[in-house]
Amino acid sequence: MRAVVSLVVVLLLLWLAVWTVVARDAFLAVVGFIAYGLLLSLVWVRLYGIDVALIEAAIGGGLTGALLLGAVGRLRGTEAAARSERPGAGTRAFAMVLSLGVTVVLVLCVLALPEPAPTLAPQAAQELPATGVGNPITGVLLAFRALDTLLEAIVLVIALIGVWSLAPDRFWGGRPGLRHDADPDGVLAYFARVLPPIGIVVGIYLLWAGADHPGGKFQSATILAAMWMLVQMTGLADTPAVASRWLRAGVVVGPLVFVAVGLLGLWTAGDFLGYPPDWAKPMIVVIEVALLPTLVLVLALLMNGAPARNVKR
Amino acid sequence: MPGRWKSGGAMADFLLWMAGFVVLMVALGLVRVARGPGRAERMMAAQLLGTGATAALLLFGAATGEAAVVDVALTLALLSAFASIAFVKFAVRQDRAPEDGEEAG
Amino acid sequence: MTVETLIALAACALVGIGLYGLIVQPHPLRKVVAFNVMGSGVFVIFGALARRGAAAGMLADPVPQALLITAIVVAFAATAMTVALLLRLIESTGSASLAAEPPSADGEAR
Amino acid sequence: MSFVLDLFSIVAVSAGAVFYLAGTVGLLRFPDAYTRLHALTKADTLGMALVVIGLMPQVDSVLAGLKLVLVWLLVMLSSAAVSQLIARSARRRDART
Amino acid sequence: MSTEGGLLLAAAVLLPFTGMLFGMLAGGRQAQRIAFIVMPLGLVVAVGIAGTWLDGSGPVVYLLGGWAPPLGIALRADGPAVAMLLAVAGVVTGIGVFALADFGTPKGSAESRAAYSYWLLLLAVWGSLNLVFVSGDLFTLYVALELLTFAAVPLVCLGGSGATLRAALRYLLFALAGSLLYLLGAVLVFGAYGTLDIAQLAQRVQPEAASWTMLALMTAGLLAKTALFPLHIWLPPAHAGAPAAASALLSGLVIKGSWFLVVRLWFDAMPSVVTMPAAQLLGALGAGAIIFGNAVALRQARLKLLVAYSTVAQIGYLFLMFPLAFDAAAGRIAGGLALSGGIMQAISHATAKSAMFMAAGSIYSALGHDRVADFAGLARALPLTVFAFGLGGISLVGLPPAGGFLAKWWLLSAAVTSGQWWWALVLLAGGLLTAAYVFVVITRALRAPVAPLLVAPVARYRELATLGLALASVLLGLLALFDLRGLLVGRPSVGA
Repeated sequence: MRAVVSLVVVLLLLWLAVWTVVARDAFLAVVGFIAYGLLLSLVWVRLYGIDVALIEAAIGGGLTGALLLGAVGRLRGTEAAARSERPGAGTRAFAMVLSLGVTVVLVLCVLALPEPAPTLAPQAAQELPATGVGNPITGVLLAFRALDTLLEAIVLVIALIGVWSLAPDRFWGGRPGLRHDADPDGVLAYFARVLPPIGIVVGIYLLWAGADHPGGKFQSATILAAMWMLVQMTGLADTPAVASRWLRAGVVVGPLVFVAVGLLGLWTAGDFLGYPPDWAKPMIVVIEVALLPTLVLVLALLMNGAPARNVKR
Repeated sequence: MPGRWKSGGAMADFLLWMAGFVVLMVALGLVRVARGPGRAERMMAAQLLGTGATAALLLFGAATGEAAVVDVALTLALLSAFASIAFVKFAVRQDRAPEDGEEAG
Repeated sequence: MTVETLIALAACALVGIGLYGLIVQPHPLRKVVAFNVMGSGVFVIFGALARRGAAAGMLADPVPQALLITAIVVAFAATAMTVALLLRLIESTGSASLAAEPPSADGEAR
Repeated sequence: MSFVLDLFSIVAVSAGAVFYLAGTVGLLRFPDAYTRLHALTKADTLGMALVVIGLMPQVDSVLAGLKLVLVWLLVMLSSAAVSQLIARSARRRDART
Repeated sequence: MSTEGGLLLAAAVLLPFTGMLFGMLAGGRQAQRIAFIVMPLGLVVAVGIAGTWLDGSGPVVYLLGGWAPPLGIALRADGPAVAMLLAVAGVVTGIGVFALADFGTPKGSAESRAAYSYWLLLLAVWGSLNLVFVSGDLFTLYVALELLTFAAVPLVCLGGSGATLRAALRYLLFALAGSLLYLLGAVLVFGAYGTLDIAQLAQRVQPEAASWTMLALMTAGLLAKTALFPLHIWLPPAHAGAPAAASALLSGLVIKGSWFLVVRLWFDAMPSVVTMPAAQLLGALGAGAIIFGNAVALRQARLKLLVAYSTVAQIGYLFLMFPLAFDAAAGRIAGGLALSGGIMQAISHATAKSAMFMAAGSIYSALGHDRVADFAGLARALPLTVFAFGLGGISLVGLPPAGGFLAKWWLLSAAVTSGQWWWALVLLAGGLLTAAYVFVVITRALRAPVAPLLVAPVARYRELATLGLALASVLLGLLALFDLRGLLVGRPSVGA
């Protein structure tokens, strides 16, 4: 009985995926993708991945959707030109066969997976008390596999350097993205004044909850980044210039503090990225708090794109 | 925050069905996006999408018994509001400058 | 068939659908969207595996779920970089075509 | 008591679902942007409100209840802002043609 | 358990990244200065790891935070990893010195976009490559692949022209799709074997259809990133269009990252899954790359494109070792001579190709063009640079005593001992074709000019850095005097 509802959700998901891929223009594809992202968070809830559902709801439907929509608005007729490049029937048939083949092979692979499934849950449960946090996912992200999380923060910083490096030379040091004018109607501006305080409260709450319950810095940072974007998009505040020293400090503070706490662990616990007993939780909290500005700034700045304007003098 | 929804058994089944129903309704609304004719309709469908998904998520969460799903719904409500604004800005920009998509609205 | 398996199998199809779009759609923006669909397929497979690994009082294996958070954020960064590059390309050349042109025409080399 | 509360939940959530149905049917069948908008806002505000009210008896903490209300407030807020913008956009379009 | 000195592995990864973060913060001239502080430190760390590895009896291991796999992450360095760490540290330093001419920020001048980005991305590429070499975890390796992509793609279009932006976008899409396929394989590995740790996987993996699929998915993704024929189409425009200091990095080092990961998977993670036909297929693709790349390189009129197509061909050699390493008697892939040859090929190509791209860059900036047909008189104008180009060519062709010679000698010996003589033919044919285009370039440069050649001055340190790398490539062959082969692969990285 219950499976029927899941089946409906799954079928809708597949329909939306097909829609996104074959839609006749980029706008429809992106709208389909946003809907797809919303539906996907339902799937994550069904898979008992609440932490993942949180990040999917925030990134999949929200940030990525807004990013792609903004891009669609700036395609300038390249879509029509691309239509003439549509591959012929041969290529399409080849792609169809290849995709079907990959799907079938994957299906067989998934069906061949061992039963009972191998799992690290018992080990994680056993070691979790040593980390002092109650949310096993936070334990994995900041203790067992802390290196991945540190590297991820570095990935984001590198991506930001890469995006910035795309600026035309004359705009280097300037502000990223387009200028957003304040909305003459005032509705948007009103909205942008009311929503961010709520968002900030929710974001901070998720950061605080993340130690012991679903939530954490990534989810929190995404919401805060969206709120900042909202303020920018409605023209209430301008994007900071990339030459700004405080902006750069905010971007690098997370990974640098992470490395510093790792070295502290080396000194006190004998292992780089290790934690001495009793001190694990405070050290983890320090890392989470330090990562927050990095994540908020980088996520929002990645959406803004390369510097495209000079700072007004 | 910790703890579970009280609902269980038949109630959970009912909520699950309702969630599935709302999802289906919202998905049908998408057809309006494809048909248009104007940006207004598309914006409406986007709005329906966000709130519908939020409602479905609440029902779904109540059915599965995970209390933290409310947080997901909260996130979804916030971010879909954000996406709606992006959407509106996109549409307004297209309205104002039908030829040149470059100008920010 | 359990619901997890059902979702995992659908996710396999998502990978296929995304791959098809990645090959067939000529416009880079459409490729990015297809890439995201394909990526989410991979993620959902991983999520279904995590759910299969429920044990020790946990409703799912936390290790893959934590890795998924990392992967989703990285995928967002990838999308942002592609979009930035695409917009810069359009701004600079007025075209989004990826079709090769004779690179010798370019005097960029130093 | 529990039975009464469950019955209340069922009635409220079902009513909410009906509003979603109405919203979608309206969006698909109504002739112009303004009437469609009318249908949409019913689903948005009333549908969501009924779902939230219906779920109220099912939560076990004050915080969770507060968060439910917050979700509803957020939806109300964005619905109000967005529908106003949509109406303006539609009016601009009609004025032009 | 972590071994003595294992912490150095974490240092090798995090030192360049930390430098990058500080450089990003400080900006301007400081970014470059920090890069030049990190380079010697990184060299010291690499040498330290090599020393530690020589003193010990197995791979150098470090468990981060003291958490053991499968829950935690292990860093490991075996012979090939140590060799690559050293080579990359050396090549990065050479390229860094060369890049001062293009991306140096003179005292007192404002921060410029290209310079700022270049130095930060140089450090980012270095850290990512080190991570690829020492990581023992499939997911961390995925993050490393993405790190490498995000650092490498912007390097392609630092110049900012439309053509390079297009090349960069193509590269990015290929790389992202490749990473995703890799991740898909890794996900299935976790689902089947419950671990992402390479050493544990090697013990648990079963030769069955599902494992074969996982390996195939991961390999396919990595081949797209490595630009192995026929997935090479993104490479020539990207590598030829980038500024020379970036091309040297991309062509010499970046492609080795995803290639090294294929080696890890086939030799260390899932050796029992590899079958003879699969290895032969990989070899055949390599052979196709050698013939195709060299033939196209021969037809190029522009030096940078010629060198880029030569990279397409040289990648082929890196894959010839897979069939040669297959032990038909035991029915599984094993290290030995072929693996040593492959690693040596990677190192000698890294040094030689960087030097050749740097030489091409100097020639371009001296002449204002890089049309091979108009090179007459070049040897007299830029003797050091042309000499360095020739030395690099010698290594690519495989003449003694170059590193390329040693690599090909080992590969040939492996071909003979395993009775796979057809690969020996490919090796020889490839060498001849390579000799042909190197010869064309050198003879053009040696010709007397019709009119006196006008050249812009090229900084001496720039030429010396090029020559240094080229010499290193040629002198690598002298390592044959030591028992290098045993050192490269003598100790298993996996298992007891």
